[in-house]
Amino acid sequence: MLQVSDITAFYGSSQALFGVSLKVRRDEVVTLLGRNGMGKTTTVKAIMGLVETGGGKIEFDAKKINGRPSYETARAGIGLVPEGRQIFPNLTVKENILATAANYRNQAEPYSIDDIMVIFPRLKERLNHFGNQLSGGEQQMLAIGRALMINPKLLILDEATEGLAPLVREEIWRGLAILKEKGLAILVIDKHLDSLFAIADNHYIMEKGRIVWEGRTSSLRDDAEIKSRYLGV
Amino acid sequence: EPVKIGMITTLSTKAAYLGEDIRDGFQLAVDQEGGKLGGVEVELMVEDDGRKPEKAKQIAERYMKKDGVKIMTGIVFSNVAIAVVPKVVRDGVVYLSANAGPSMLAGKGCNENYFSVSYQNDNIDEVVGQFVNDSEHQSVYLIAPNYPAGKDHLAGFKRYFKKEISAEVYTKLGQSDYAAEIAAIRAAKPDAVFFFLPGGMGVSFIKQYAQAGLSEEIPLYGPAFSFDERLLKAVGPVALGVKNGSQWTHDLDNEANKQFVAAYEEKYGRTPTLYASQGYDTARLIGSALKAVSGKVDDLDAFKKALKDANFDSVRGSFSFGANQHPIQDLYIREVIKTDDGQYTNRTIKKVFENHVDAYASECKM
Amino acid sequence: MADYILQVKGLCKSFGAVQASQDLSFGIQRGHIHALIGPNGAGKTTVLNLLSGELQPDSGSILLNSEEINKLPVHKRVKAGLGRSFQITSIFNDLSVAENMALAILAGRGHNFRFWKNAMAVDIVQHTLTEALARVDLSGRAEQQAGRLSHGEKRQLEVGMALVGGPQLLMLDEPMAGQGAGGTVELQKLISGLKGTTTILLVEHDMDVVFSLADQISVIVYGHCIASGSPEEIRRNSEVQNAYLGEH
Amino acid sequence: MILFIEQLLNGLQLGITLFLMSAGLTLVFGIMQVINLAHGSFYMIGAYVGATVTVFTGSFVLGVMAALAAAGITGMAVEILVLRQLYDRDHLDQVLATFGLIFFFNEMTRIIWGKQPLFMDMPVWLKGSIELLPGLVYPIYRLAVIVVGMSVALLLWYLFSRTRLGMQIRAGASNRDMIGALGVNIKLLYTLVFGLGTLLAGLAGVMAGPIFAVESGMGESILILTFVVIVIGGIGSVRGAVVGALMVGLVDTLGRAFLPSLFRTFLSSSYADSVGASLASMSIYILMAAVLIWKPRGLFPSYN
Amino acid sequence: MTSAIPKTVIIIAGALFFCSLPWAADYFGEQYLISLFTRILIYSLAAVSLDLLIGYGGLISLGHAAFVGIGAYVTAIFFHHSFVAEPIAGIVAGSDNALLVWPLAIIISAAFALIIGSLSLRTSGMHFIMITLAFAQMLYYFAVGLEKYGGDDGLSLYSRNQLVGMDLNNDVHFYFVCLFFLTLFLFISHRLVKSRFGLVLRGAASSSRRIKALGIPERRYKLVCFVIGGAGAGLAGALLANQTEYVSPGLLHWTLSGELMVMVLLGGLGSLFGPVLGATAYLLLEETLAMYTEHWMVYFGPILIMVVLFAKRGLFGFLTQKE
Ligand SMILES: Nc1ncnc2c1ncn2[C@@H]1O[C@H](COP(=O)(O)OP(=O)(O)OP(=O)(O)O)[C@@H](O)[C@H]1O
Ligand SMILES: Nc1ncnc2c1ncn2[C@@H]1O[C@H](COP(=O)(O)OP(=O)(O)OP(=O)(O)O)[C@@H](O)[C@H]1O
Ligand SMILES: [Mg+2]
Ligand SMILES: [Mg+2]
Repeated sequence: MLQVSDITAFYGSSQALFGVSLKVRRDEVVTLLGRNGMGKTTTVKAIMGLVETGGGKIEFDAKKINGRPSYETARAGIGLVPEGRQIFPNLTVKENILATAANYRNQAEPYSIDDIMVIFPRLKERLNHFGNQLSGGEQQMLAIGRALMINPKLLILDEATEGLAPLVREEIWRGLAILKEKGLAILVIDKHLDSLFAIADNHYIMEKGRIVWEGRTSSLRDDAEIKSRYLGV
Repeated sequence: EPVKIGMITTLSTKAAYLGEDIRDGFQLAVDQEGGKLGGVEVELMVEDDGRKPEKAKQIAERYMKKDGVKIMTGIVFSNVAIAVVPKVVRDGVVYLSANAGPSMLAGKGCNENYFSVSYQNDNIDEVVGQFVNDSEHQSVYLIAPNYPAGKDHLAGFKRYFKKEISAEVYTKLGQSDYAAEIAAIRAAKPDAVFFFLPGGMGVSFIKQYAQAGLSEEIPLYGPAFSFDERLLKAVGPVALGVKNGSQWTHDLDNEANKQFVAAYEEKYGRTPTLYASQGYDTARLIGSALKAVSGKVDDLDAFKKALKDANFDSVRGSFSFGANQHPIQDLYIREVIKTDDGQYTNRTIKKVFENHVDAYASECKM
Repeated sequence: MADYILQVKGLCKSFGAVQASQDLSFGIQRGHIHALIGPNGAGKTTVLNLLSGELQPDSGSILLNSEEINKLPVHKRVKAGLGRSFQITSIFNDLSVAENMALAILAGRGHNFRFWKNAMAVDIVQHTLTEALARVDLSGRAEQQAGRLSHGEKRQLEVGMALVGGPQLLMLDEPMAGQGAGGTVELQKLISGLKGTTTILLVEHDMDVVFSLADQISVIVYGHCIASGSPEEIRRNSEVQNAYLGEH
Repeated sequence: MILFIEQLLNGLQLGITLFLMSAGLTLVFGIMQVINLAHGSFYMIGAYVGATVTVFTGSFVLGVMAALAAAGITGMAVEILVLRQLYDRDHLDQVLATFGLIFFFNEMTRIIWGKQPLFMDMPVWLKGSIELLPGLVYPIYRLAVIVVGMSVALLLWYLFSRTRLGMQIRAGASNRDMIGALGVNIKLLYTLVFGLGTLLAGLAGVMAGPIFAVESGMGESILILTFVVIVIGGIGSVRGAVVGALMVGLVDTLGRAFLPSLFRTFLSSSYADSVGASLASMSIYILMAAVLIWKPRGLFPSYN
Repeated sequence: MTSAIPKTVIIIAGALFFCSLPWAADYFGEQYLISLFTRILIYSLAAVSLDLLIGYGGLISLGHAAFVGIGAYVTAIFFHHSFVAEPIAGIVAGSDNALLVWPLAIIISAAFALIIGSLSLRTSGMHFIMITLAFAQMLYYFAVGLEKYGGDDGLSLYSRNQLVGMDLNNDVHFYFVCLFFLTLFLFISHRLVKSRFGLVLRGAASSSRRIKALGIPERRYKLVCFVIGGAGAGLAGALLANQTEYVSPGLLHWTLSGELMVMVLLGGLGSLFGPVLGATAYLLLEETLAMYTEHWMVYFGPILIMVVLFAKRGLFGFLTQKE
């Protein structure tokens, strides 16, 4: 569904990505792992069209999407939960959810605000609060809810469980499993390896802007050497 | 080597058209002689001061030091003149004012090298003061912006108006909404209103005054500044019938004037304003002096003497310089009319002062 | 009796209809790591904000070293010995990483109305900067503008700046968030190395970290403190399990 | 007493006029968070084009429509050519660029229309006055300005608080990248909204044409006033802009109307005139400083 | 990024240029350049002082002209009173001694900055811009109504101040005095922004939340910065009054504040030397374009826009290729 081939990216004059390639298939959960500052988020931004790619190609549903504005990518069916939440501070919770909600590809059962409230009951009590009045975890919930509301085919979660309480985190992992069942493709960046191993199929590890390892869950779970070399655990 | 004349004037900002007219009037005189004045080749340099005193000063400095200019003119605004003139005349430049005539330069601050070819600012108000004083109106409501020129102009009016001043109101400089002042006028019920609100302030005021339905009830009077032909275009019919004071009108019956008005209309396609007439007169005055000294401006004293003789045909008719080198001239009351072809202009209705001398002449020790 | 560095009594704070703190009372013993846990939006960050002075309590009192600090503004509380990190990263984006750290080092040391000498050349900066950066693994990034760090690197800096100030009571708001799997391990070591010398109030959702570091844990739910005790006690508390821990 | 009521009404009316002028700025500056110093230029463009077309066709309505179109289209062009490149830069870059635009537009109008003010009259059907109270006559045109101003206020309020478009604009102001990544064509949206903002400026300009002088540079005098209005009311709040405008209108009018006579009760008359007039000139700035010292984020801060 | 020029090279080139200008002007017989560049130096001083506020303190002031104006008026009023030999307010004697008047101009501007700053610093961001504007406009209207000192007509000085060992009426002497003060102020500012105070200031501009959490009462630092900026502007005002031998309320008007801000931005925010470049470019462009065409603004405006679009950090940033 998503195919990234050999992309490079720059911030000003410093290069952040040196030829990154990865694939995400339908109803597959793929992770992107690596230490801080290795280029995971940059890869995600490149996919979303938020940083320009120097070379390479990004295809989604067999259509080239790099070089396209980010809104087209989103409409094509990629939903992003960005790192650091980035909810809209000057909109209320309700507005945050509704402002960008859309069913671009006429899905049969689009998400409604009520569905989000079922997933995150906490938000229901805060509907008329401004984004910046929420606790960190509440903001995270909002960011996830907001991404679901555009009814994506591929969901990208960049550290989406940061700051969530253990129970909620479990909830999210369970939720992702269900979404995967429903045919959603998922690309996750997260530090909770054990939880990832439970749901993910494929893993990519990045270092200094390059993919240095890729493989199935089974091979990564047991490879202490790789984990310690690239992830520090 | 042509004689260089440095014109510093206002060609940008809201007041840009004033400078434009002065320049065009001046240029007309030069063009009529084919690039000469008084038979002497001249080079006219023109630069925009943006209505900023320091910028004007900078230009003057360059004219003097870079171009060796000895004759300057063109400044529109009194505050710019006050900033520039004292310095340049000290440095031996002859400055001829084609518009601003601040009292400071007419009285204590007068200078041998400074000539006003236009008027002393108050003249234009004095004539209205005298006219209204002679009329049936018993009380007048005065209105002007809150800055020295505003006060000077009202003082000029009061110098000759001896009846009741119903109120004296100072508004914010650059104000555009006059509803509050107009309501106050309506409540005060004066017999007449005299206002000095130059430029856009006047346009807004006259429009709003008429819209409030007051123009039929309480007549307006003012100096010529709000009634030149280019502003009248913007004010339109609501100014009709308003009487204002001036030293010049395009219908003054003298040869020089007829020729000037026709030539100006021909060249620029618009009726000249009093600023244009001042620019033209300034050029012609310079021409007369250049002729007298055969273009030798290096002999400054001779040149100044020739200027002082004012041996030229002013478009105003009689024109001579007083002791303070400001004009001694006739002053008129005019009325705004609409011509047959739909233009708004002024018509002279009365000569109020003959050979009028300004009030500051006696303070000048030269 | 235990030696409390900080005592909180009857602290209340509400935002309109939201009661973020309801009659909270607890004490932190000198030298302990005291963890504050609870569901999202329970009011943990609010407690830190009340302690640090960013928010004013509706009622209740805060005693630092047995002195009331309720009325003090933020900066005076810092002088009195409080230091903190933020859950929502709050570094100096326009400054370089080294300058961020230098500022944190200098802040607590004498006044800063010194107009002449280059700040980076001050002795204390020269002595401690390198180590302070190394501690949070940012040595290679010293000259980078902080706003251009990756998210995780920003988090490292955020915590690093709080650590360097040398407060009596250090309040860390989710220091592990964004640190990455390996970073979490490192930071955990770092904090445990501070044990005994610095008192720490730790807000954290990573339960492995909390249970291995904390001497004392308080659990907040809907602004109430529902339990307080040793890690073992808390782990066994069924109310806590239901409200927060789940199967943990 | 009638005079006082009339001055009160004048104050309200000036306030609404100011609101009309601030409306576009509320949109662009308050809500999109774009600092557009050239806002006054669009006000001027509205007035110039409106005046020209009104005189040429003899129809005020056509004049208004032409003014709206001219201001809106120029606005969108400016957005696309200049401002669009500057959103993710320092806010102050917008100051420099739009400052340059002021120079350009002011001189362009002088080149195209000449240096003198332009004529613009009101339509016959809005001429004249009506008697609101015995002894209190009021120009119809000014009442029309009040009506238009109120309608614009309602429209804006509805747009921002009640529509998704409003949410998206506000969201774009706080985080452009994110709103784009969520499927909103923020570039287009901003171009359109900026155009709407300048169109409203044009509307204010053409409405002002018959009462004020239509001249090059007319935008700058009004620009500062409208900034004052928005800041008093609280940046980003339509309600705030309305309240701010009314306060400024009232304080300015009542200050001009009554301060000098107030001072005359205990100062010599000429001194009172000048002190009173000076204070009246300063009154709105004093008001703004006082409001900000009391409420540092304006009367109705949009969020905290 | 091949065309990047090291910062020091630009600064040394600039210094050489300004030092040799009077001789060069003399050599080419263009003496008027000396007074033009004197003006440029003075505006540079004012712009650098504003850069201290905007570029380092994050204090976007749209009322900076107020302090220029105050410095100028103090100078002019003292001069006026010594000229007409009448004590100020019947108490203090006037003076035309630079050593007395200029420090006074600085102190009084700084005092006003202290008052205005302490009130304005309650606000931040856009509101700070507007409240500083408000105070400056109040002073502007005050000056317009100041009949005793000419109101809107302004006040002429008729001569420059007296400075021992110098003849300020000599343009070259005066030029070097201005160059000296600009250099001094640049040097002081340069030390200042690198110092602990400067670091705190920049920190406060970047995140006021964090600076407080580090135990630093940010407002005091910002206030001191505001006062230093005000003092610099006051000095510029005193020099400007001498240069033009004239002061008027125009010096306090928001348009001058705006122009100063544009000079800072044009040169490059937060670079100290940038504003010098900005002021030079701005005034030179204004001067030369106007010599060629009456419609100079039609070119001037788009040039400013081009600079914004193509030079990311102003002219200085463009030359040094600083990102
Ligand atoms: N400024 C504010 N205005 C209104 N409500 C607020 C404000 N700050 C916090 N709240 C509310 O108070 C509650 C407690 O927030 P707090 O940030 O303390 O939670 P928390 O325990 O830190 O949660 P998390 O683990 O998600 O960070 C939340 O429901 C939040 O929405
Ligand atoms: N806006 C920016 N400007 C310049 N450099 C940047 C910017 N954002 C990120 N970088 C740099 O690019 C590199 C990759 O950053 P990226 O955010 O992709 O890392 P990451 O793998 O997501 O890390 P983390 O786990 O910390 O989020 C880092 O070295 C970072 O410093
Ligand atoms: Mg990342
Ligand atoms: Mg929290």
